[in-house]
Amino acid sequence: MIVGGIPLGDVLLASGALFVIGIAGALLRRNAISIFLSVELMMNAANLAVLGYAAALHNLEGQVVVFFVIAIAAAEAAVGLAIFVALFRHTETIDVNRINLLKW
Amino acid sequence: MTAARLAFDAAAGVAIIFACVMVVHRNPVKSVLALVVSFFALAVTYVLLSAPLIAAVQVIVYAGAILVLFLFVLMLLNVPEEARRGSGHPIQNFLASVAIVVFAAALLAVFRAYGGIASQPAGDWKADVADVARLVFSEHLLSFEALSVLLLAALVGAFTLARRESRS
Amino acid sequence: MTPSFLSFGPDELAACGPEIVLAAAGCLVVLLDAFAPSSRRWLATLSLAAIAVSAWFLLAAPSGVTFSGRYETSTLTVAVGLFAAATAAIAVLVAKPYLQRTGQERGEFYALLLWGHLGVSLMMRGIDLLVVFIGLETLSLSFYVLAAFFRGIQASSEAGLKYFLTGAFASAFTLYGIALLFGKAGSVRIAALSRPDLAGDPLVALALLFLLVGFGFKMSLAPFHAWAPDVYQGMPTPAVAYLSVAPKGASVIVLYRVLSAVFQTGMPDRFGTALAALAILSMSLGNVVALAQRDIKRLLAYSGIAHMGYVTIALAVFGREALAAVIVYFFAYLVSNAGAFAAVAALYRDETKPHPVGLLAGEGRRTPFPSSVLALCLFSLAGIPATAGFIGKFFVFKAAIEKGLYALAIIGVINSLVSIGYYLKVVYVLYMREPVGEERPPSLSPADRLALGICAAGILALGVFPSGLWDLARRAAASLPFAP
Amino acid sequence: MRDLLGSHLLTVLVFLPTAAAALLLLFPERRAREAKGFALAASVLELALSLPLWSRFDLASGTFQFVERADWIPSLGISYTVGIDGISLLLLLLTTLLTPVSLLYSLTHVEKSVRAFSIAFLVLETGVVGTLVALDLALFYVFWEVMLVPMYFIIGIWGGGRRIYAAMKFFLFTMAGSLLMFLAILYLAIRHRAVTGGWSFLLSDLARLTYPTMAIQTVLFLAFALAFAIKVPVFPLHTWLPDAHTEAPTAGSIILAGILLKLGVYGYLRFALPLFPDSAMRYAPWLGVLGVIGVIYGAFVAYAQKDMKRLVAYSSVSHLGLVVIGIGAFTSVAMTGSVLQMINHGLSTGALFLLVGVLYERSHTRDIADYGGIAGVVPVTTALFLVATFSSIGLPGLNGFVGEFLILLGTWTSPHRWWAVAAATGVILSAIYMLSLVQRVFWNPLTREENRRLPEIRPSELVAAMALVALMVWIGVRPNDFLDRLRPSIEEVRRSVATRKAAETRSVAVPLPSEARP
Amino acid sequence: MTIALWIIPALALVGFLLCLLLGRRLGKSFVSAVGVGSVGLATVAAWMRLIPFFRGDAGVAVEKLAPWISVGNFSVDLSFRLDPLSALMISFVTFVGFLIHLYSIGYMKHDETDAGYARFFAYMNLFMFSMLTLVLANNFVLMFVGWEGVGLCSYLLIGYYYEKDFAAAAGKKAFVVNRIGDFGFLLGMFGIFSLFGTFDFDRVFSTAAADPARFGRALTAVCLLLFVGATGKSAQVPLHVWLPDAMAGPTPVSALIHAATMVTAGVYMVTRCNVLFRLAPDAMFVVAVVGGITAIFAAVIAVAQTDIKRVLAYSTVSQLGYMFLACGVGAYVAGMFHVLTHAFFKACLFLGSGAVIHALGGEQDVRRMGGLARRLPTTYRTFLIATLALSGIPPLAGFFSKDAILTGVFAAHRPVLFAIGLFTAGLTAFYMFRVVSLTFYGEFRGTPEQAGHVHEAPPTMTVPLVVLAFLSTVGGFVGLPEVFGERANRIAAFLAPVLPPVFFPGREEAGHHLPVSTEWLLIGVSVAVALIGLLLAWKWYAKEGGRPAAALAARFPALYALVSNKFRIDELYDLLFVRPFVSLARVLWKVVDVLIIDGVLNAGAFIVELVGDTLRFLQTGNVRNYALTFLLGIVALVLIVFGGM
Repeated sequence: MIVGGIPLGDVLLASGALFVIGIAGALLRRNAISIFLSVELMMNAANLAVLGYAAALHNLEGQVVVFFVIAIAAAEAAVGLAIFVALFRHTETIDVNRINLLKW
Repeated sequence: MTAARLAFDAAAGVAIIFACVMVVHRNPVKSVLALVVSFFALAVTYVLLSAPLIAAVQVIVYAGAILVLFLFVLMLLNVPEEARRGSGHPIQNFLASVAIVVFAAALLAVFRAYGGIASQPAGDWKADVADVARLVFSEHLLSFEALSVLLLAALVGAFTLARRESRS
Repeated sequence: MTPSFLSFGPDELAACGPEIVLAAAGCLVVLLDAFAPSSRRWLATLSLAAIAVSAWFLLAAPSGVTFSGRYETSTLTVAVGLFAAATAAIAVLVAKPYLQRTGQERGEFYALLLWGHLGVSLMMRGIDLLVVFIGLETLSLSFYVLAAFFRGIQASSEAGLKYFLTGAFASAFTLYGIALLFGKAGSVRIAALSRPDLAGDPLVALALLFLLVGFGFKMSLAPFHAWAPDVYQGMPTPAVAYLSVAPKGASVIVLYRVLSAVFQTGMPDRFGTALAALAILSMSLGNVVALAQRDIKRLLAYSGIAHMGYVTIALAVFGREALAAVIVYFFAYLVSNAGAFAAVAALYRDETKPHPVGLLAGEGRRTPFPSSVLALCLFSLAGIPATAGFIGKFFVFKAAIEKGLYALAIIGVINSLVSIGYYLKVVYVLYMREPVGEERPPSLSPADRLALGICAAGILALGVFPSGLWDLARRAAASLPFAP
Repeated sequence: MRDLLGSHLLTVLVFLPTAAAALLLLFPERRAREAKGFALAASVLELALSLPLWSRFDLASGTFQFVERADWIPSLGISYTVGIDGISLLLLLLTTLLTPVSLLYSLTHVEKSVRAFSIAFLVLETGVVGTLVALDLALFYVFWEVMLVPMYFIIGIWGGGRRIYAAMKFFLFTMAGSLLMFLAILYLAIRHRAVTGGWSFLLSDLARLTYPTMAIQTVLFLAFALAFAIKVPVFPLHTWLPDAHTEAPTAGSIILAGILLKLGVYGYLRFALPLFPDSAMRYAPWLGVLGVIGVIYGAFVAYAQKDMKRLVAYSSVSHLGLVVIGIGAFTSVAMTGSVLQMINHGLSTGALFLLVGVLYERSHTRDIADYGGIAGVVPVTTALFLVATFSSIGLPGLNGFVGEFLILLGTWTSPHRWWAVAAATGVILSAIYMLSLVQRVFWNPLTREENRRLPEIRPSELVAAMALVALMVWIGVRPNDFLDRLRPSIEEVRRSVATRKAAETRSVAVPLPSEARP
Repeated sequence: MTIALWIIPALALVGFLLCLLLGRRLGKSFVSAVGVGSVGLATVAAWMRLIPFFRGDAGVAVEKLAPWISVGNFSVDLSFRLDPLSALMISFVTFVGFLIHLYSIGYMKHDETDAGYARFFAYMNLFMFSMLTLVLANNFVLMFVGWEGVGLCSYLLIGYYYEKDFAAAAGKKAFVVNRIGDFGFLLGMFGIFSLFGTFDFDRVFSTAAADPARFGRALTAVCLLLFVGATGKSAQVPLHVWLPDAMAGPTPVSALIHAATMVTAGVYMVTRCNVLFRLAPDAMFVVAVVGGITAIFAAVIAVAQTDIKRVLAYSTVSQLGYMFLACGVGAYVAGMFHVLTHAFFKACLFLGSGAVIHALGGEQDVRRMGGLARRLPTTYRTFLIATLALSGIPPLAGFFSKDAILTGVFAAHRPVLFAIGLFTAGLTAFYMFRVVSLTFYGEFRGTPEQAGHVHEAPPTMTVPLVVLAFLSTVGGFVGLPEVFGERANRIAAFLAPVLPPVFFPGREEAGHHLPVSTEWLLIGVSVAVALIGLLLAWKWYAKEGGRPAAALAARFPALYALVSNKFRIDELYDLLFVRPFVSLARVLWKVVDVLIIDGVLNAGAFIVELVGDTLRFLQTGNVRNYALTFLLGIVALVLIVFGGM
């Protein structure tokens, strides 16, 4: 039982659910951007878990971690989108099913 | 069943639902928007978990900056809606579903059984933004500096890739 | 303990001196490239200097823990730091002529390489999961970009995309693992994990698995290996030379740090089994599939997968001797694998095309030096005695047998027998086939010669006089807390 | 210098060839003749330097002589320890002899990238010599494996039609054997540490180990035995040999058959026996049986061959089978005979390959059917070939007889009398296949016109061959010069086994074959 | 001063080396000088050592040259032995050998190149060396050296005309068959070593004689093994097949090696080991039987041969059988005596046939000869004398030795063998005189140009003929039967020292003391039989031109075919041994080696590659699949770690 009576269990449950949904997205979506969105979702799930624990432990470090993670996510997004654009210049698509020049 | 918990569950529920929407919706633009909503809901849960600063950052950076960037790129590349047909090999999808279910089961089972923490600190707790800041600049100074390098790298990298071919 | 605001003393400065040098050098390179194009041909030299200086700072840094227990300077960090620095140096040496040939000599390349190297250094020295994660991401972001560095070539961009997507996916797992560990330990300090009650906690175990897969991905450990062949194939070879060596070492070190912190009293059997399974899968898959490869960069990728299998044996053995073995193994792997990629970079004329092994036909007589170095590297990778590769295998298998893991050892040697199959295939193409076409290879630049020479010398030196390295590795391993 | 040759002679012998090879790297690629000459000179110098071993060898002692010791990996007790006893002495001299012989032969034959060829040969010599003098198992293993690489290149680059397949087969076979031995070596060292608390890879230390159970000892023994059996090669593991020998260039075949095969038996004598006396004794019968099979099988298959080199190659299987029998019989007479027979086989088969090469280089065919009746055209070659043939089929007065006789006699006096009977059929079989080879190649009507113009053997080749013939006669007439050097060492080996067995309490007692005393 | 024994063979060896190394350059005259000279010197040296013996005042001389092989409890020396037995052997080996070398000069001179000529004499000298070593050896191993050495030389000399494929084949055949014998000899030697712990004749025989009861059946086995060796070397059934083919060599070779000396080595060896054999009665019986069978078997074949040299070859086989018959019944003296006389007349016959062939320019078929008596007087006379000697007509040499053998057989109470011996004697006379008749009597049946070309041989060839004929005449007097008095049989007395009495339980030594009347009877019978055969042959072939024989052959065509085809033994062996050997070799190579062993290995390699080639396609290039494998990996790990919980 943590701040304001929110059980840690709920937090973890939500976090886990989001994480799994993210995984599902990453596996089932076809265009690169959607896949990356799913990954972002997974990272948020992690953040939620951290904050949940931080609250439960009365530990500020968690918030610091999340703070950094969000920044990292932003940076990742920038690079990722840049890569998408660069690739799109060649393939005119970001559908990963059609991006398999390198294989076998 | 406190109000806080109700609120949390509601927000989390919204986040989860819209996350699902994001995953299942074949139109990327709409799935981005769904994700925006999901992140807003998460921001709410952050507040409830007494992390106002993070909530703010979540809204501004994530929902604000990043996802807008996504939308922007989507428009730029005008990514088409995913065709219903042939979204990957059936075996792929089948295995994926099975794996996801098993994984989810395992994850949630472990959470339910062992998610708890050893010693619950007593008393109420209020996170102060100033403390967070102090922590960032004292104990996590190194991470902070490192992060700056990371951002720089990302910046230069993005710039390297995205700018028009000049040479060769 | 909350130190005062901006607690940054001389100790801290000394500790993160190497990283500062790298970061600054990176900026300098970018700026010079942007505003003084004429200085472009000095960038490589500058980067080399930076790497050298940072390595020197690393040696100079007083050992101890700084940044309020989040950063370490020890024999271990020195050893692995030198290992990474050497890799980076070779990569830069290879990069210069390579980029010149392709007309792509841009400062960003060196800058990103330096920053990626910085990330590796953070991973290896950080005793704080957040630092490690940031290091990991710095490394990843830089190399996502380097993978896609040839914007004009679709393969390169595709490599970037694949690396990015899979990498992000993997680091999400890493992050989740870190989150759970934080939840259990109440801190992201690795030291905090060494609480007796955590060793048996299933959630911790799960978290460790997440870290394992996250870093296993960086190690290109089967089944988290799938990205490696494609990425290596599309990525500029010098970058591969670095990516295929240093980050793997860093990841293993991190894993060892975490595991040794959690499992103070030895690793649970189930975990050992999991690691053994990974090892066997990785060795077997890597070697067997490598037999079927036509492109040398893919072939080397699979060989790398197999080698990480051998390393994982040492991880499964889990002990001080094993860690020492890992360190030796990575030094050997550095000279062999980086050398191989350096030779590939020197041997193939057209970087924009794939690198079929067949193109090397008869090079042994056309371009003796790089060919012979490549052959030497391959023999070393195959673990023929008197080469570094043998020494690496020697210590790993020794550790395994000491621990009584005979089955692993036997599977390991059988695998290295299989591996000989494809290594010798390349050697055979090099020396026992008639040359195809009349195109002359590019004249070897001094940088290439230097890089190849260093690797060859390293292979033989380590292979013949491994004693010093072994002692260093053991002292390094001593700085981790293991059950006596 | 004096001191170097005085107290570090073996080290000099081990590394001189490599040093020469390193110098060769400085030669420009196109100065082929000079490179050849230099390599030859180096190998001759090596031979000259190895002769003092013969003269300064202490006939009285069966223990190791010329011993040198230096730390290599102190923290693991791995040391550079070398020394020789009578067995290694003879094989060492055989090596230092055959290498210049092969190079001398190659003077006029190798054209393609000569420098590399010479380098490969010198490195190979280092590997072989090192293997023969190493007394530390780690050191031994290193040299043992190092040999493969140059041989792989020699077969693969300068070999015949199916050289790639042959080279690969050679490499993989040998590797397959030695990798398990590698693990076994590690186990031994670790066991030694567990028992004594200190690291050591020294043969002398590890040979004092006892094993927890017979099963473990057996497994380790088999790991060693497999490696050596493949090298020898013992019957079902022999199929790499015909391909390797046939496809290798003549010089390579000489070294392969002359030396490399011996290292299998050598390793068995030097390491497998002292380390695992019980298992060795328990499995000696199997060894003998395989040897018998090898003798007869090899002879039969040799007879069926249409390719000269293949025929000689299979004859090696047969001869080495005899050697293996001698080892399995484990009487001092038989074992001495085996070691001597290794030398003999090195000389005779070396000579045979050389002369086959002489013919091949002139008519570019190894097919027996392409010859016939050339005795009149190339009388000297014929004469030499006949001598080599008679040496290899064990005609008294030449070396082959002494070895064969000792092995058979010693085996006869061992418990396994019937091996001798079965192996003695080799006396008949070898005559059959070798003489039909002689008949089909040198005798019979001269059918092919082009053979009328077959050039006679060149002086360089003649010198190379004569050196071998001279030794054949020497050993045949004065075998004691060699046996005197072997006797104590063989006794030492047998004693080590015997004493170890006496010491072994928990081990199952397997009686040593006793000499039949009248 | 006395010449060291080793000098004797050494001289021949020197000759060999000189001819081999210098012969081609220095030409025929040099070769003749060296080749014949060396043997001459050896003869002189040998006889200088022999004189004391024939003065009767010499004991056994054993001279050790040097230790040869010594390992552990085994050691043999290069040591030589001169005792009555070896004295007897070298006496005629050297002398006859010398004569034949002399003869060879004339025979080989004109139809050979310098190289070939040198080769011939080199081999001949090498043979002399080996033969003398064999005879003079003081232990089994050294004896084996000579034993194999003579085999080698016969191989080389049979294959002397190497470009004739039948010659090459014959050489190989001879060597291989000999090797089969040597196989037995070798094992026999091993047996001796494990029984006596040494190879020295003295120690072996003394040990054996000292304690006869000790060895029992083992000794029988050893003797049989040794006898296998003798069978091979002396062309006894069933290993006789090589000798007739050996006639492919030059005639002097046939005379020296395949008649006079080498082939008798078996007899010599058995006699040398008489102590052992006498301790093994069963073995001796086998020897006798084999000898008897061979004698009659070869004689029968000889009757139907048309090649003059083949007839002589089979007669040699038959006579060797006689000798073994003698040894088998314990009449070793008779055996050796026959060896001696046989050496004379058989050498003479071969050289004579050589002269004939030489005269007819290589013609060997008696059906194309005839009437040569007038054209080749010397040859004819010597040939006739030798024939009569061989047929056992008194007082020629053959008569005495053959009679001694028959007497011995009779005395040993072996009636069947005696009958066989007697019948063989008759056959011998028959086929020999058949040859004489066909060759020298009647009309010449050859081609005209042969007729024109016929001429008597040069002196180098005729002189040996005469000498040998003389010896065949008088040679027998060294061994007069005892009816001429106690001391008459000098050779018996001479050999007595090497035939020590051995006493062993069970059987009494076969004493040769028959009543005088019986002896006379035996003599008479044998002479009668010989005369009958002789006259029959003369009547059929000389007077009636072979018509009766033809008629007989026509009456029993199958039988005749069988006999004239040497009972198809070669074909039989080809069917039983050669073909199976060849096909087995093929099978082992193609099936076991290539198909099974390599097949399995290559299949293994192939499978691994196949697996690799299949797994390779898991690498689809599609990121989603990679993510999937990733997740599957995690799930697997989770299951491993949390499997039980």
